[in-house]
Order: sequence, then structure tokens, then C-alpha cells
Amino acid sequence: MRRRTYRAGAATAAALLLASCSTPGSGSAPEASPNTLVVSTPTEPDSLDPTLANTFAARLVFTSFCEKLYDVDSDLKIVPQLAAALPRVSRDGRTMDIVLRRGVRFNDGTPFTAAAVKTTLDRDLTMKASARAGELSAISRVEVRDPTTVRLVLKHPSAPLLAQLADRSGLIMSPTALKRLGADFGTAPVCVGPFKFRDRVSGNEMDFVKSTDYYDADKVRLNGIRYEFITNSSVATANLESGDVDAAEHIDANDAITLRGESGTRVLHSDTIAYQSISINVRPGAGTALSRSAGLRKAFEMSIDRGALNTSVWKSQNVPDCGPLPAQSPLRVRPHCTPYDPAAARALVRKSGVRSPAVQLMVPTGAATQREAQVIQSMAQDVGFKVSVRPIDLVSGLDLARNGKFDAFLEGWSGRVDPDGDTNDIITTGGSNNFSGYSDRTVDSLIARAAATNDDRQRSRLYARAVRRVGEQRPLLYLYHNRWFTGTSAKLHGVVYQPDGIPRFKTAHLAR
Amino acid sequence: MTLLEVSGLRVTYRTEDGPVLAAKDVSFSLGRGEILALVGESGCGKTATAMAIPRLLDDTRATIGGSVLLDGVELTALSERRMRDVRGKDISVVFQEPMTSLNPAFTVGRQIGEVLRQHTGLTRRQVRERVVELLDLVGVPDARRRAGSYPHELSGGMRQRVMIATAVACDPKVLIADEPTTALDVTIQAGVLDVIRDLREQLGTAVILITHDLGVVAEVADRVVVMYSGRHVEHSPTAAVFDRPQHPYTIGLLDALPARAALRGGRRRLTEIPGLVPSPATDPDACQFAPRCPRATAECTAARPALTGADGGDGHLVACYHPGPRRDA
Amino acid sequence: MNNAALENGPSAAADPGAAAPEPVPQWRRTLRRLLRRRMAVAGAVLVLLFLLLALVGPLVTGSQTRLGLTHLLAGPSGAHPLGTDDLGRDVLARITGGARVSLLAGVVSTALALVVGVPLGLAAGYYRGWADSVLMRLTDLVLSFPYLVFAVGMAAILGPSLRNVIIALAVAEVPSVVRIVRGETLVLRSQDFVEAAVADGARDAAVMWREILPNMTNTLIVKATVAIPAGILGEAALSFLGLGVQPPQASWGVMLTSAQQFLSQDPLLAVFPGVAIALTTLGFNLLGDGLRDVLDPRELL
Amino acid sequence: MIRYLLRRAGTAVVTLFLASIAVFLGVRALPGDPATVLAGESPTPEAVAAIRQQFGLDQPLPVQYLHYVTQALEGNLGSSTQDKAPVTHILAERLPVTLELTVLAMVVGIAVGMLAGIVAAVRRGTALDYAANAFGLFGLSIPHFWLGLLGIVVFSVHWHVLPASGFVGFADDPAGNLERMVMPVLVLGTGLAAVIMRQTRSSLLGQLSADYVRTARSKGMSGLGQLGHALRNSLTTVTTVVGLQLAGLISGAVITEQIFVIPGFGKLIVDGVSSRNYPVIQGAVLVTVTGYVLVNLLVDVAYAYLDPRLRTAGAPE
Repeated sequence: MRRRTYRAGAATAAALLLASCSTPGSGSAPEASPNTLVVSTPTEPDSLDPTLANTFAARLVFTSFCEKLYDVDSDLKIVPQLAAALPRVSRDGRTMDIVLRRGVRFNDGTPFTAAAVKTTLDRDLTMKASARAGELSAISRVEVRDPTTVRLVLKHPSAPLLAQLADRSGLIMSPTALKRLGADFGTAPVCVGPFKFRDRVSGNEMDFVKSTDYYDADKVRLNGIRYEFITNSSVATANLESGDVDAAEHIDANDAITLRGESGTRVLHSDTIAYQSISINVRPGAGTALSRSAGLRKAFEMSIDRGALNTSVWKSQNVPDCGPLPAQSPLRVRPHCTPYDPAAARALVRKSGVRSPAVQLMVPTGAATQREAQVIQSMAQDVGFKVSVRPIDLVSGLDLARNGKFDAFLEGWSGRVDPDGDTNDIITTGGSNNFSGYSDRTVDSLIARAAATNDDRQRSRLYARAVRRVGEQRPLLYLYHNRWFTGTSAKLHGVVYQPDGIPRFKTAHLAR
Repeated sequence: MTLLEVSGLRVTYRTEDGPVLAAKDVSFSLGRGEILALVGESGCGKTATAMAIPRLLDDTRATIGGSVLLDGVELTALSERRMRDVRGKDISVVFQEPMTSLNPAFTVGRQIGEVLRQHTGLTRRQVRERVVELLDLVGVPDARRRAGSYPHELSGGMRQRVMIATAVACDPKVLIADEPTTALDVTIQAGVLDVIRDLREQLGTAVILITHDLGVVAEVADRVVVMYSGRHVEHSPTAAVFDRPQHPYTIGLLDALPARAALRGGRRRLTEIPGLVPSPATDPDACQFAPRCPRATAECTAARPALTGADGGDGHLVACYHPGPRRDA
Repeated sequence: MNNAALENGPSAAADPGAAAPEPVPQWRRTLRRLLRRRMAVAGAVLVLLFLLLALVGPLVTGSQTRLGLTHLLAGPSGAHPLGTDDLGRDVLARITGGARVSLLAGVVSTALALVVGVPLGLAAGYYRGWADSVLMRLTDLVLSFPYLVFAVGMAAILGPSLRNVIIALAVAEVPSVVRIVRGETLVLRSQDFVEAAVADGARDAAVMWREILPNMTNTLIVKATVAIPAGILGEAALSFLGLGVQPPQASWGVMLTSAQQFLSQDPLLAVFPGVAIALTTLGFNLLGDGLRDVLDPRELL
Repeated sequence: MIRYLLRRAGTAVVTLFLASIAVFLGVRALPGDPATVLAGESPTPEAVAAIRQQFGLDQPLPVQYLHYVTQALEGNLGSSTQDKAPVTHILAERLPVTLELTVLAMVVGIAVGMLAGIVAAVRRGTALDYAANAFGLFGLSIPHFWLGLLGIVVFSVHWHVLPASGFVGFADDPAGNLERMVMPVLVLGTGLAAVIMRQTRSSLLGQLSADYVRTARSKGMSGLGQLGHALRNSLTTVTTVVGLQLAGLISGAVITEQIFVIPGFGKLIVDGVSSRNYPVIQGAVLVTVTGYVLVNLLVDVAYAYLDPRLRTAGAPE
């Protein structure tokens, strides 16, 4: 699963798991002002500039100070946030009108208008090295119909566009701040949001304070939020127990279980859209046993007991699955799963004529993934494969994977709300995340047609056919969807934890 | 009254292979301004005897018996604290190796001044002046500048003079010089011996000179004590020991000198004393030189000969049943 | 006035007591003095135990990689004397497997460091001049690089593996080997027997190899007994940071890392590897101390 | 003396220069580069190329290096590829953290090490000597990261006496800072203390049996006076050992920071490598190398001061 942000440190597995540690809780960083929520996140966001931001960590922080046109509810349905309602799409699907909320002000007091939305979207489309350009590629131009209505003129109908506007492409920036800071907007970002940016200590923490300009200011009961970067889940858990932090985002499964046993803490969880997968190099010249024989790939999948993997490594916290779409996704069709059948797998391996076929499983360094790799290794070896595990620094792994210099790669995807985000660019020919080098014209056309129509029933049928075809050819083995945990102090209430894996603290408050 | 009275001095070392008797009942006395030479082969206990006086032996392994009276004060009874007031003030020492006996990290002047600060109430300026005087006294040229230099910047001879300057800084009653010239070239030796003799003249310092070099004895010493295997075998004024040696061992020593052999004319192989020095671990009630002594008789191996007056009188003593000058042809 | 024969004393006639013993070979005398030192013997025993564990251990205990998904983090039991780890594998088997890794890491990295460091040190000390200052700058450079950064970089380039750890440790050890060998060479170079060999027209390499090197074997032996435990600790540290051995192979450092996650559930898991590392390095250190005292020519009685 | 120090300073500059080249090339040898990291989860070739161009990574290496060095000499070490903060600013934040850890560990190491060494040498063969030796072997043999672990289990998990992790600025909360520094400093300092203890003991034993100490005794100096003489000379060997050990201290700090989650240089470099943050890695490693080189210069100065033979007879190279 592409949780690039969680593998930031090449040398992970550092600190320990503390049972209970009620050390005299003087705040870890300089004393946070009272009623300020201290939240630990695993990694430090790269830039806070919505146009350039790439890391998942940035998305965790944006929710607090930068709202989007749309958002996602607990059933993964898209709901309006800065927009007043869902967009009106023309019959030919080539124009999209977005009506904005009224009386909304940016955190610098300037008014939130259609012109501001146009300025932001234009910047996303045109700025050099913009990370949003690809997501908004369907837009040909942005027009301001009136102060509260924006019209998007599209090159072609694009269903996934709405989901993008519920993600980073939906973040709207204050034009006055943009004029003042330009490319350095990320150093002091201004948007619409419950809190506004105050200070950033690189490598250590970020501070936000309550915004009086926010349209929903009365629902915000915290004076501020401080994000602290604690890479190691066990240490974050320890700080939670010692009261140094009020919430610890994205902690490991076994830390979550420890916290459940504690009195002073609570564990929120969310079955997220992220999934774990094994990419298998199927390029013609790959020269590996798995690349040459679909039978061996089938045997490899049949040797993996997804249930046992879940219980032993993840304390049965995740949701075993063999397709990319999350359970909550309205477009999901239950995929046909290859059953765990070691006997049949052994027969297939014998039939393949290759004596103990060699598989090199490349794994980004990290305690949990290492254990997962060793379980898969032992399961595959039971049916006759000879598996070697090759831990590797994440960036090197991605580099090798993209250049096809690998056999199997245990790496998943952080998931997207719209199915297009989980398929396009991953199983389509030439996709930047299509590590296996899989190229199938039928799948390509299925995904393209699904993106071009707004009819949900037809989109889910198209995605189902594509997933089934991938399931047969197995360039990619889906293992499970991740359940993510956020530990909080028992005194913390009002936290909303959506399936996109991002806890929202807008309505959070600390009981006395 | 004699300045220093050593009687029945015993020094035993504890080693892994059992006790070693370095000095066995050594007795001698030292008058004011007198230069006494302790002579003997390597390992005969002369250094152990001398070093036992200021108790400069390794306390963890050496035990000292017998009596050492300095001006009537029994040194062996003094506590280590009180002993520290004696060392450097009443008794001081010059060691054999000038190269290593000075601390390479401190200037020469400071190391001399140290003993003055330890035992006198002089102010820092007075100490500095005294140091320069002392360096002049022992013949170090350009004393004022030399005081600030480091040991490695001086020659062996110069360093030995610095050692002597340090030793006499507090005008001690007794100066113990442990083979002060052995490590020096012959030309430098004479200079150092002159210094020691001049000090005896000017300061009246009594000197115990430890050496194996009979030449040095002849040149500087007033009296001689010959030691063999930890025991004193002959006491005599310097002249008497060369003219009328009483103990066969002393005779053997003198015969081994090439210069004297030449005096007796003829080209003959140098005489030597047959046999080996006995093991220091043994102390039989017998004359330990007997096995190698041409005059040995039953008497010699039966009981240890006492130190008795030799015929020449004036304090010439010998521990032998058949003393007397050379009888053979 | 010369002091003639007096100094060396008469020889000739044999003293009845001391029958001249036939000459005892040097190494046997060294061994006897070594055995007299209790601590050195204790060290030797520990090292032997470690070697036994590394060589024979894995054959005796079961597989160190077989998983036991049903009995995770089980305490010591009949089947598993030291209990099982977070994937149900037998801890005793992994300790013995880890011993082999540590042995390799310690010995091979030291050997590599010596093979590279000794010639460089000899050259630096022997030729002096520009060769010396170039080598000195290089050793300064390597010393100034925190060896851990070097290891992290290498793990990123080549992927973490035992081979890379050994290379990283060897590189970290080379500078100190070069410095020690250079120091000894400088001293030995000015000795007469080396001057004599040079005067005989022996080639530089021959002089270095046959004259200078044999005279520093003691120093090198002592250096080895210090470098091996340092290598073992280094490997454990690098594995602890996830840069070392590839799973499923066990290394004591890796075991510590995984044990860390379950400290509160099963603290024993962190104790065994730590104790194993400590005892092994203690053994080498004790042996090293003993050898240093025995081989040091100036050693007092 | 000055000539000797100038020569040493010259070699220091050369070492620094070599280090800058080594880290510059070393970093670029890593597979992938800042662009692949920053291009995000679905990098398009154009985005990667644009970022690379933005950081000037597309220029030939010599050009990049010259640009980097000229900037560095003006004090500008570039800005972090992650959050665009100037490297000098990040280093300024992180340096005091590691400095505090290493300096405190050094102080503890040297103080405890030398004291134990002196006591062991003076009281050779007694219980004190054996105790000091045992401590020395303990310090050398126990892997210090395991020590950290045990410390955390005992002092944080069971007795809740000390916090297990994190770092607090001294200015902000002195008590909290020191409280969090106790274990890391002890863990890091123990190894150093052990080495220094053994070195001090063996060199002091050698000096105590030297002739000049016997001379001091013959001058009526007390045991303490004699010790002063001997200690002065054994300081030279101890300072060289301290110099050598400091290189190891920096690596040790990296591990200790990892265990106790201290946002110091170690973590900065390790995280930097994983995110291919060239400017930060280069900046951090160069500062570490400068630190090492400065320390070595100090050791040389101390060496020359302590051993007068050097001052006059040229360098001990």
C-alpha cells in the first residue's frame, strides 16, 4: 500500500512499546497554550502549498486549516464543503457548475468568492511542477459565472473529477496571500478553515490557532492544534499514555490493542480505502519464474492464506480482500477471489516443470512489513517456491520497481475515493504506478470508458470487469484493505474519522 | 658523633618465586662531610641498602629490618608522613639515569624549585633566585636561561647536574648518589665527580656513593665498603683497600682490573673470579664466597665469619677467617 | 679508568644448582603466562562457547526460520527452551543462527580491515613523505564520516544485507588499523636491523614484509581482539537500525529490534539477544586484555 | 608551535574539502533523487523533470558541485527539498540537540572515565581496581542500544521515574530537558567512560613506575604530588584516545537519538537519506565532519601543550 509517507525513515523500528507510562506530563514541546489539541502524526508533511503538496501527511494537516470544495462522508459519498451543493453537470458532461457557500471568508478576512476559486484552479493547472495538473487534466478552462458560481469547461466528460475536488485539488487558497507569497505560499498558507497557520518548526511540530473568520467558528471548541511528528508508532502511543499528546494518528495494530487495554485512552478506527498488494513484474524481458508463467502466479496467490496473514501479523485488524475497491465504495462489486489452496498450489508448481521456482520479494524496510514479508515467504515456501526477502529503502524500491528491475514488490496504495484513482495509472498501460509493466488493451479501454461516464451503475460494471481480468492474469495480488487506528485521550470527544483515513478535529473538544 | 649509623640493615623482597634477601645485616657509619663508597658487582645489594635508608623501596614488596640512625633519630620508626620531611631535606638522592629521572613535562627550574617549596618557606621569587644559584653551583652555564628549558633540551651531563642541584637544594646532611656517572660518557663523568667533591668541600654534605667502578672509588671516596651477595665483606679507608686488600673477594676484584694487571708486568690472561654469584634467595650460615674462594677451608663453610679488625688498624674491618694480602707468588 | 670485566661477572664453571633448561619455545611460554591470568581464561572459555554455538549450534537446534503462527510470543517451554518470537519462531534456534552472523560480521570485517589497513599503514610509515600525508588525509576523512551514515547510504544503494554491513564495518575499522600499523612502522623503520636490511639492498616490499611486519604481530593480535567485538557490536547496531541482515536469517541486532516492539508483552525476548551479545564481546575483551598483558614486552613481572 | 598548528589546520581544511566531495558524490549515488520523492504518489515524467530542473539536478555534476561550494562558502547551504526551509535554519534547530547529547555524554564519559582510571591505577590490585576494571569491561561489552532499551524498560515502564523519549528545549523547560537527557547521556557516555578508564589506568600505571616519579618521591613529595607528576604525562595518551573516541560518539548519538526519539543530527541524516534530501544530508554531514575536524584540532593543541617535546622538536605526526 502506497503509504510512502509512513516509510519516511529508512531506519525505522526504533522505540519501544510502553505498557503504561504516566511520567509527569510536562508538554514535550514548549508549553502548548491551554485547550490546544496536541496531535502526533507519523511523518512530516512536505510542503503546505496545496498545488505542490504530495505526501499523505500533508492531507492529514490540511483538514485543520484548509477546507475543500467537497468532502467525503463516512459512506465515502461526496458531500459539499465550501460548495453549497453538488455540482450541476451538463447533459453532455462537458461543463460543471459549482455554486459556492455564501458569507465565507478566508482566514485573512478576505472574502471567499468564485474569483478566488478560479485563481486557485488556474494556479493548480498552470504552475510549474504542480502536483494537481494531472488530477485536473480534464479541465480546459475555468469561468466565473457570478460571484458565487464557478463553471468548469471540460475537454471530455470526467467522472473522477468530482472526487479530485474532494481531495487536494479542491483546496482553495486566499488570492491576497497568493499575491503576497507567490511560490512561497506553503511557508504561510491561508485558506478557509477552522484553524489558521501560526508556526512551523521543521522536523518537530506545526502550530495552528482557532480562526475567528471561519464561517462555522461557533462549532470549533478548541483554541488551537499542534501537530507533532513522531515517526515511531510505539513512541507516539507512549506519549499518548503519558499525556504528552492528546491524539496519535495512524498507530500500528499492536499499539492499538495495547491502548484498548488502557483506561485513560480510547482507540478510533476506520476501515480505509487503502489496500496492500504484491506487484509482480510481468514485463516480457523480466526473466523471472513468475513473469513467464501465469500458472506459477496463480500458485503463488493460492499459497497465501490472507486470513492467517491478517491474524498473525495484524492481529486480525485489517479487512482481507482481493480487489482494489474498498468495501464502502458504492461502485464496488464483490470480486471473485482465488481461494487459499496449498495442495492445488503445490500441484501447479510441479506442473510448471520449474523445480522450486525462485521468487525475490522486495520489501520497504519497516518492522510490520518485514514480519508480513516473512509470513508470505514461509507460506510460499510451503508449496515449493524458493522465496528470498529483500528489504530495501523505500525510495530505492520505487525506483527499481518503476524501472522493472524487480521480481515481486510488497507495496500497496493509499487509496482514492473514486475507483478511477485506484485503477487508472496502476493497472493501465504505462501508468506511473504500474510497477508490474502490465499492459492489456481491454483493461485500458474499460478504465477509460468508466472514467468518461457519470452513470454509476455502468461505471461499477466496467470496473468489475477490469478487476476480474486483472484477477485472472495476476500482475497484481490484492491482499487486504487497511484498518487504521487513531489513539486519543479519553477526554477527547467530537473527532470524525472518515474512510479516507484522515481524522477531522473541527468539532473536537477536550472535556475538563 | 657519627652523622649516620646503619646497623644490621636487612632488606627482603617478596616475589612470586619466594623471598629475595637483597641486604643481609649490613652495618656501616658515615661521618659529616665524609664520602663513603658502597662497592660490589651488580646484584650485590648496594642499591637496595642505600635506598633503604630514605625508605625509597617499593613498600608493597620490600620490608626493611635493622636500625638507621640519622643524627640520633631512628628513621625506620618514622611514619611515612614524618619520613617525607626527611626525604629531600635531610637525605636526598641522585639517580643513575639522568635521561628518565626528570619529568619531561615540567621545566628544570620548576622541578628544582619543587623541593624548595616542599621544605622551605621561601617566596616564589626567592625560590626562583635560589634555583639559579644552585644551577651555577653545579656548573650549569647560563643558569638563568637554562632554568626555563625542558629536560629534553639538555645533555645527559647537564641533566645529572640538575639532579644534583635538586638534591642539594635544601642543604641535606646526606646525599645518596646511585651510580651517578654510569650512564655518562667518560669525559662527562669527571665533571660530575668534581661537582660532588666540591659540594662536600663547600656544603660539608656527606655522600654515600654507590658504584661498581673502582676507578670512581679511588678518585672520590674517603672510605669503602665492599659488598658481596647482600653482605658487607670489607670496610676500609680508600687507600688501604687498594694497597692492602684483606678479603679474597676484594683481592679478586682488584686483580680483575686490566690496568693493575699490567702493572704487575708480563702478558697474561686477565684473572677472573671463578664460579657464579650465589642466588639472593639463600642466606646460609657460612661464607657465601667460599665456593669461589682460593683460601676456602672447612671453617668457612661451617659458620659465617664475623667482621673483625684487620691488621692495618684505622677502621679496616674484614669478614674472613683467612684475611690478609695476597700470599701466592 | 675502565670498569672491565667486573660488570658481567665470571661465567665458566657451572654453578651446581641451576641446570640450564633447554630453551622453551616462545609461544608455549606465552601460553603458560596467559593461562595464569584467570580473567583471560574466562574470556577464552566464553569465546570458545561462542564459536561452538556458531558452528555447531544451528545443526543441533531446529530451523530458525520455521514459523509457528499458532504460538506467538510463547514463554520458555519444553519444545522451545527460550520461548518463541513474534512470528512463533524458536528463539534458541535464532540465537544460534545469530551467533553465526555475529561471528561472520566480527571476524570477516576485522580480517578485511587488516588486509586493507596493514599494507596502507606499512606504506605510510615506511615511505613517509607525500604517501604518508595522502594516506593520513584519507584515514582522517573516513574517520570523520560517522560510519553509520556510510552504512545507511550503502544500505540505501545496495539494499541492507550482511555483506554490506561487513563492508561498512571494515571501512570503519581501516583507519585505526592504518594508524596503528603506521605508528609501529615509524618506530621499527629507524631500528638498526631494518637499516641493515635496507643496506643489504633488500627491496622495499621485502623489508616491509619480512622485517617490519613480523615485529608487530603482537600489536596486530591485540588489535584483532579489540576489533572483533567492535565488529559484533557494530553489526548488532546496524541490524538494530534495519540496515543489516536480510530476513528470515536471524541476527542478534534484528532480534533486538523486533523484541523492542513487544517489550511490555514479552520482555524476555529482548533479554536473550542482549545477553548473547554482551557475553560474546565480554569474552573477546577479556581474552584481548590477557593477550595484551602477556604479549606486551615491557610487561612488569 | 604556531607553525605546527597551522600545518594541522591546513590538513583539516583538506579533510573538509575531501569530505564535501565524498558526501556530494555519495548522495547522488543513491538510487532515486529528491525529484522522485517529491513527484508524489503518481509521478509523471514531466513533473519529475520539472522538479529536477527546479533543484538544478539536471546540470552536470561539476557545475552542481561548484554551485554548492560557492554557496556554502557564503553560508547558504541550500534549502531542504522536503519543506523548503533553509538548511542552515534546520541545522541550527537540530545542532543544539545533538550537541547537548554528545557534549554531556563526553563530559560524563571523561569525568567518570578518568576518575575511575586514576583510582584503579593508584589503588592497583585492590577491590577498587577490580571494580573499575569490571566497569570498564561492562562498558565495552554491553551494546549501548541494548542498555538504552533496558533503561527504558526499568526506569520508564516499571518505575515511571524517567520519560522514555522525546526532547524538550533546555530554554523552554530545563527540568523536562534534563529529565529526558539523563538516560540518553548515560547510555552514550558509558561506552566512552569505559574506554577512557582503561586507557587512563594503563597509561597512568606505566607513568607511575617511571623514574621521575621516584625522583619526586625522593624529594619528599606526597602520594598526591607524585600522582600529579605521573598524571601530567599520561594526559597525552588520554587526549589522543578521546579524540579517536569522539568520531564513534557521533555514530553512537545517531543510534541513541533513534532509541529515545531525539530530533538531533542522527535522525536528521537518517531521515534525510530516506527522503533523498540532498541539501540536508550534505549540510548535516559537513557540519558533523567540521565538528570532528575541530575536535581533532583541539586534541592536537592539547597534545602540543601537554607534551613540551612537541613544541620544540616538531610535530608528532
